[in-house]
Amino acid sequence: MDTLKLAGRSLLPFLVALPVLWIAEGSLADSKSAQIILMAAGINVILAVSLNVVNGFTGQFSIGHAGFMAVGAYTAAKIIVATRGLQLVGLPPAVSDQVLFFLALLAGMITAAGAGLLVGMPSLRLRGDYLAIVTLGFNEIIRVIIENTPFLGQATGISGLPRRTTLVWVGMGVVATLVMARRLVGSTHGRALLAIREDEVAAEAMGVDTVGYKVRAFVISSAFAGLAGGLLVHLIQLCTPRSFTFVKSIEVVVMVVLGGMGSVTGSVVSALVLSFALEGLREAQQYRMVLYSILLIVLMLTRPTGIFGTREIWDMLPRLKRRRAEGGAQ
Amino acid sequence: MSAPENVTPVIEARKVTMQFGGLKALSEFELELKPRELVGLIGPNGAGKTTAFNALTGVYAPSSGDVFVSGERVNGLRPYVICQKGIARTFQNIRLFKDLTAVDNVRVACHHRREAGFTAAFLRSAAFIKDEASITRRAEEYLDVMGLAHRRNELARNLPYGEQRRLEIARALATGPKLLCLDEPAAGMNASEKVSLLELIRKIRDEFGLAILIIEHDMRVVMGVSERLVVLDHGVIISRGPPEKVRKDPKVIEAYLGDAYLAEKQISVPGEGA
Amino acid sequence: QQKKEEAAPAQAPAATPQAAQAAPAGDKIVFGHVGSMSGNEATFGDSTDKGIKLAVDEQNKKGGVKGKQIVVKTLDDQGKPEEAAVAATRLVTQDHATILLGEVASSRSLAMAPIADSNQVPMISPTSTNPKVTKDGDKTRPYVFRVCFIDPFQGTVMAKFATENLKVKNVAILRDVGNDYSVGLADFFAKKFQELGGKIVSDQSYKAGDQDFKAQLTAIKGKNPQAIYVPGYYTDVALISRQARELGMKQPLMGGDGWDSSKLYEIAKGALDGSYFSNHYTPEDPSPVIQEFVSKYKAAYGSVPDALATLGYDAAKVAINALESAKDLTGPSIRDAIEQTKGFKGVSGVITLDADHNAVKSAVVLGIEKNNAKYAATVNP
Amino acid sequence: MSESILSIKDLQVNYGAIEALRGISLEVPDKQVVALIGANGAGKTTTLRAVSRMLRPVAGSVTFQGEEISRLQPHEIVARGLAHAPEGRGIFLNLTVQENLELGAFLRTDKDGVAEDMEKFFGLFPILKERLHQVAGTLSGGEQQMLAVARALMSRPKLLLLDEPSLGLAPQVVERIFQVLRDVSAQGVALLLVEQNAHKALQIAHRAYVLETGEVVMQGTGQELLDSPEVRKAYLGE
Amino acid sequence: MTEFLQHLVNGLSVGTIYALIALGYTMVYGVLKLINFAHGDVYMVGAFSGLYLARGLGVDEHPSLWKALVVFVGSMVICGALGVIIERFAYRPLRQRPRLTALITAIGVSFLLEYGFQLPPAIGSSVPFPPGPTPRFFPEPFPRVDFEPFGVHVSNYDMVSLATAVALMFALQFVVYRTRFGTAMRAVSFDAGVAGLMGINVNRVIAWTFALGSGLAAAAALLVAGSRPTINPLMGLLPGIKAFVAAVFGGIGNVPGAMVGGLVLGLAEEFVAGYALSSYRDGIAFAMLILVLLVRPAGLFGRVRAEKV
Ligand SMILES: Nc1ncnc2c1ncn2[C@@H]1O[C@H](COP(=O)(O)OP(=O)(O)OP(=O)(O)O)[C@@H](O)[C@H]1O
Ligand SMILES: Nc1ncnc2c1ncn2[C@@H]1O[C@H](COP(=O)(O)OP(=O)(O)OP(=O)(O)O)[C@@H](O)[C@H]1O
Ligand SMILES: [Mg+2]
Ligand SMILES: [Mg+2]
Repeated sequence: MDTLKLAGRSLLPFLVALPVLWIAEGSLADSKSAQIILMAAGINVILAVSLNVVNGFTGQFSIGHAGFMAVGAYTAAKIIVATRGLQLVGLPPAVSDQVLFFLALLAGMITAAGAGLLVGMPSLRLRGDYLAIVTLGFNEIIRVIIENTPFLGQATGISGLPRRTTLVWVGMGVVATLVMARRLVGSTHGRALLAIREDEVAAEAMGVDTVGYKVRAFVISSAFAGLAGGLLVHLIQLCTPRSFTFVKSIEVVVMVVLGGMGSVTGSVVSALVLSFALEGLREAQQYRMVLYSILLIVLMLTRPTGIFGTREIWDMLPRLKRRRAEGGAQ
Repeated sequence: MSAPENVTPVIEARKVTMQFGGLKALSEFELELKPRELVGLIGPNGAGKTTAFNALTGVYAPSSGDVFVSGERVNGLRPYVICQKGIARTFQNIRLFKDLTAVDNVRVACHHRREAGFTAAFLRSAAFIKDEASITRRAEEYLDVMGLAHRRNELARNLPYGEQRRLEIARALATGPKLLCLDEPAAGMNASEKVSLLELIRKIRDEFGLAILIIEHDMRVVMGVSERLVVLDHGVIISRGPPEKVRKDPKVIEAYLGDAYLAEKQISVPGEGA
Repeated sequence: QQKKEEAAPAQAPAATPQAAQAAPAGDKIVFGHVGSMSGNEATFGDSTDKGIKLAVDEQNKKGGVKGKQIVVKTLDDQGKPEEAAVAATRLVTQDHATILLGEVASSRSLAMAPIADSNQVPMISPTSTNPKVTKDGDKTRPYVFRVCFIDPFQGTVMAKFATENLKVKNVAILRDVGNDYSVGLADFFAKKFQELGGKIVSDQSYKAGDQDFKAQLTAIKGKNPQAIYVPGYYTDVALISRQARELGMKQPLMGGDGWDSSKLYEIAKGALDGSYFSNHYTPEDPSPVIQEFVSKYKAAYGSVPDALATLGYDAAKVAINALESAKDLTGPSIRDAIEQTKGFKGVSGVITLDADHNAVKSAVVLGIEKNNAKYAATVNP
Repeated sequence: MSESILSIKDLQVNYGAIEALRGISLEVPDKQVVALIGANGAGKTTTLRAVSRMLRPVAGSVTFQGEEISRLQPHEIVARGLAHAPEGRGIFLNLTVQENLELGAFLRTDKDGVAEDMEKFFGLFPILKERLHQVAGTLSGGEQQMLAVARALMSRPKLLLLDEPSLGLAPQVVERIFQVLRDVSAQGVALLLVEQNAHKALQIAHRAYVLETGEVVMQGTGQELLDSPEVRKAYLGE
Repeated sequence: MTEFLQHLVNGLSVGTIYALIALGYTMVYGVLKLINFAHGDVYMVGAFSGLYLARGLGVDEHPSLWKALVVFVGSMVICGALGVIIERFAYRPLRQRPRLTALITAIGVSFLLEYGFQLPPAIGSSVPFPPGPTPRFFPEPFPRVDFEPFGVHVSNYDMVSLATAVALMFALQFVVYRTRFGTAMRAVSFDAGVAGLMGINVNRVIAWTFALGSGLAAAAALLVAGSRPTINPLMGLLPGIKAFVAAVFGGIGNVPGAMVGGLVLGLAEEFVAGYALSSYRDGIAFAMLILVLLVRPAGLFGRVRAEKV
């Protein structure tokens, strides 16, 4: 009974999201461009929210998110390529493919998490810009390794991947990321992270294993970057080092800061706003990035704490807030 | 001494020395606190009082000497471990988690006394929910004790100074310590506020059965509340004993209190103590 | 069992709804160009776009195709594969592009190719030379074509030239590791060159945008090769050549079509004299197609076309040619028409598409003398 | 009352939605000591910060030596002879004690005078001389406070704003600080003194104001307030 | 041996570039604790202003010393002014805000410069403005002379650059630690609010620091472009990142640290590329830097200051 309830609580968000996503996908069946734009934006949401766990919640400064993305992407892509033509016993081909894809994504998350552990363990003693350099360096090292490994396709990468990523998959990824982030901040562990962000010395003095928690945040965040990577390469059916340069990492940092450090909904909104803005400006060609950069500057100057600051969207809506407060008091 | 001899002290410092480059901020520092003892640590500015706190709580690893918590040697352990073993502190310059609410500040300190694990948080298991509820309940109790219940959802940075001080104490208490170290808790308060703080400190000791070590420059506070005093000067203990004795110790008067102090002030302490 | 959904539409063309979707709306034909109009490789996207637009303008002045005017719709991809995929999708489904043109780099073309296939919109890449672009596994992608030769051919050309004409035995390679074009050329060159009995004495790498190549050059110098193969873009090669000379290295450099730009000579300032590179055509070629193109381009943009502009122009020309001969303007018909391209006289040579949808054409080798390219040899496939 | 060196009229300051000062007015007569007392959060610090323009008031005027200064930049105000030893000491922890002191005299051009003043303060705070080349960040709390007061005096101000100068100081040092303040005042420097140690502050103050939640609720001479039962109860702990 | 020496010379030459850019980086960082992401792009603007000035003066056809001087000083002034403008409009409004906020506007400014310069030409013909994405040739501001002691090739540009970098390092170190302005800078860096109370005109100190840092970027750009004469709007991206790495590696905010960090990075890259595998160059260079940082977590010259609590 208890396990049933537990399963219910942990799966509930996904069970609710699934039909919604199916309907969304169905209603967009005619508009492939809307779909791909939404999927790309969704992947950005996963990236921004997961990086926010490190940069926003924990107050560390990582600019190597694309590196972890690459680890997850290559793992997933390699698995999909290796299992091409494989059909899981007892499953119809379509289902088998989906299960394999799920497993590949999972494997990507695990290897990315492993990479996070590898980078995080020694380096999280470093602070601020020094940590930034290490993460940036890791991003570059990953790139160099890929470019030099024939097994990974070097500069060309792995092409001819099947298109496995759908709106439903991205949607579920987004839900998983959001559930992770919200449940994390809403827990004693999340508060430990926030405490580290606020004052490391005091957090340590209050019994928080600061190094341990920083590593954990890093590992979780990396895992979801890996998920985003896996989704991305099976969306564009191509896995190349060019998708994972430090420029990508910086784009994600921009989303996080613009959304508000530590605000999950802020990251979501800013990832969406920036993705759609870039998409909307695509036809502007050469002027596109100029307009985009002006948008960045203006947004940051007018909302210097980010779109939502450290708050969440419901903290901004007074009526909702009141209702929650009342609920909380009971 | 008030406590019986055979009880293991909550904290013991043996010949603790802290060296910063050429400066010996603390030398051969000796301290022992029995459960429920209330001891004051005083001395001129720069005597090494805060440094002693830092050495006891693991912020600095002592250059030499040993620190024992409940009989267990803790030198060189990380502060969070020492905290989990039962030493909590406040800071001379307030170090709250400024952008967290009052209740969250306290809940962070309840953190290490949770039961459910890390993954439980994501699964929202029953154990986790129970855990959270009990953490919240405990945090609210501490806020209540410190008279901060009405500030529950305020950001720490928006609290007035005196309440920030009290919140820091509440936070330290929430770690469930055997020994509470207070670094100048009354600094920046006016006389009336100090009086209520004094009462509060006694209440904490009685209610939670803690040992308390307090650094304070205000003699009314420290003499009023402490059962024993330890006086540091230039990193060396120059005097120790009950307040009445220490107050009259010429070395202490010379190094710390000053003649004017004696002449001018009749030390009157409200409540028991004096 | 594998690749069910990807291959399916190709096998049943007329039955799927996409076929109808690909038909142009109204009286305009849309050419969708995906290019790096901003970012690191903006200069390449820019050139290609100019080439395409020149071809289209010409055609429009002649009355368009089948009585319809052509519009070029260019979408920027910032040089990123994932953006290329989105841009291609938008062009196909939202703008109802009849044909997709692009991308310069194989990494982006590879991201566009599946989209062209699954939506049955033919795609012609002007300059993506990686063999994988038109391939899906071992099969040829039905809707993806290119008007350039591929890496194996170009690498072979230079290997042959080095062995036979230059008579060199020891060669060093300096490649751009991050660029699949450069890596591809280097690999195929090395393979062929060794087959022909030559030796690669040193294989060094750089990264596009580097300012300094002396580390690699010094290492190469220590091996004392007779020539150095530098299959990169002109943006880097110019500096490489200068720095090689500064180090006192006198060996000829060799390269591919990525060298072709007037900027190369402007920056290298004679450092490349005595060097050779393979290209699609020679500017000395008196053929009117070439001379006319060069002067038209100059008139329109005030600069000399580089290889990218030339191939962009040719890609658009091949597309127009196919549109004219196609029986209607649906994707499958156009695809069939493009596949029939044979002996088409492009600026970059005579283009015939083979079974793998690659352009079969001869390459020329140009030698650089007095800071100017001179015809040296023609190598046939 | 002698002429005012500083007069504040209807000063209002907000922190976001919080009204920290709700229109306070006060006068600092030339060469006199004015004390500002009040509970935590009453707005004392805010008043000083608004005067030296560390923050921008919403409304009201600040006149220093007959000149309206509420539109000036902090450094321009300093140049006119106003020094502010801020709350929390405001020591440059990355600089040495000497550099901190030199910065106090940043706008002064008389090298000899500066050196002379420095020696003078070493007499008052010998510990500073001992720590002269030490980085200020390693000073103890009390040492830093002494440095802050000494540094503020280094500019030879006509008016000195002091925010809780006795905070965290050993009793002996508190005595010394107040002695210094008396001396300084005797030399003709006007003082606006914020203190929690109300007893001592009122003893040296010519005039005093009591602040409560951003408003002046009481004023008078130091002695008057010392004698006032309300003050004795609320601020002197009696 | 000759090869080793040649690598050494090359490494120093590359390291000098990083050092020159890193010096300006570290200056600005030192005062504002801001990673001035746009610094690399100011460097790029420096190169282009040099190009416009050189073309305007006809340096190509008739080089001369005074023209070179005008080009140098001119572009330094232009970049200095640009730095001040950037600071005024993009950073100053965010000065009270968390550091990362200004980092985002810095990235915005960086994009704006990069992509703005990539726009299609609007004015001018021979070298139009904006210059557009195609690389351009940069004329030598002064004639190049190559030396060949012991078979090692060195150019006067390398020597001038290194000498300039070393001289600048000493000059900056002097400014920061021995002048009133430097003390003011350090005070502002620690607490701008209190610095104002000392009578320091905080805005002016910061503006001057930016002007100085940006001017240095321009000087670096001209020295680099003079010997590696191709410039384009994105040329600042990589050197900018490398200089950032160099500055952090040396201990960010530390002037000699930036210099040494730059040289070490240059040498590391050179020797990895020359003796190990050039295709692993960036990776190995970064790995080495990371290892060093793990041992010295505040960079080569930075001191980990145990925070006094
Ligand atoms: N991290 C450090 N590095 C160097 N010196 C230090 C460090 N921490 C403390 N000191 C020095 O040690 C001495 C003792 O400092 P401590 O802070 O313990 O004094 P304190 O007794 O708490 O004084 P106060 O009452 O003023 O707070 C001081 O002289 C101080 O300069
Ligand atoms: N930066 C700030 N942001 C928001 N509110 C603030 C800020 N600083 C002060 N306040 C609020 O403004 C009011 C006045 O604060 P102020 O610091 O002036 O009090 P004070 O009289 O100096 O108190 P104390 O004795 O504690 O120093 C308080 O309610 C305080 O909470
Ligand atoms: Mg202390
Ligand atoms: Mg105050």
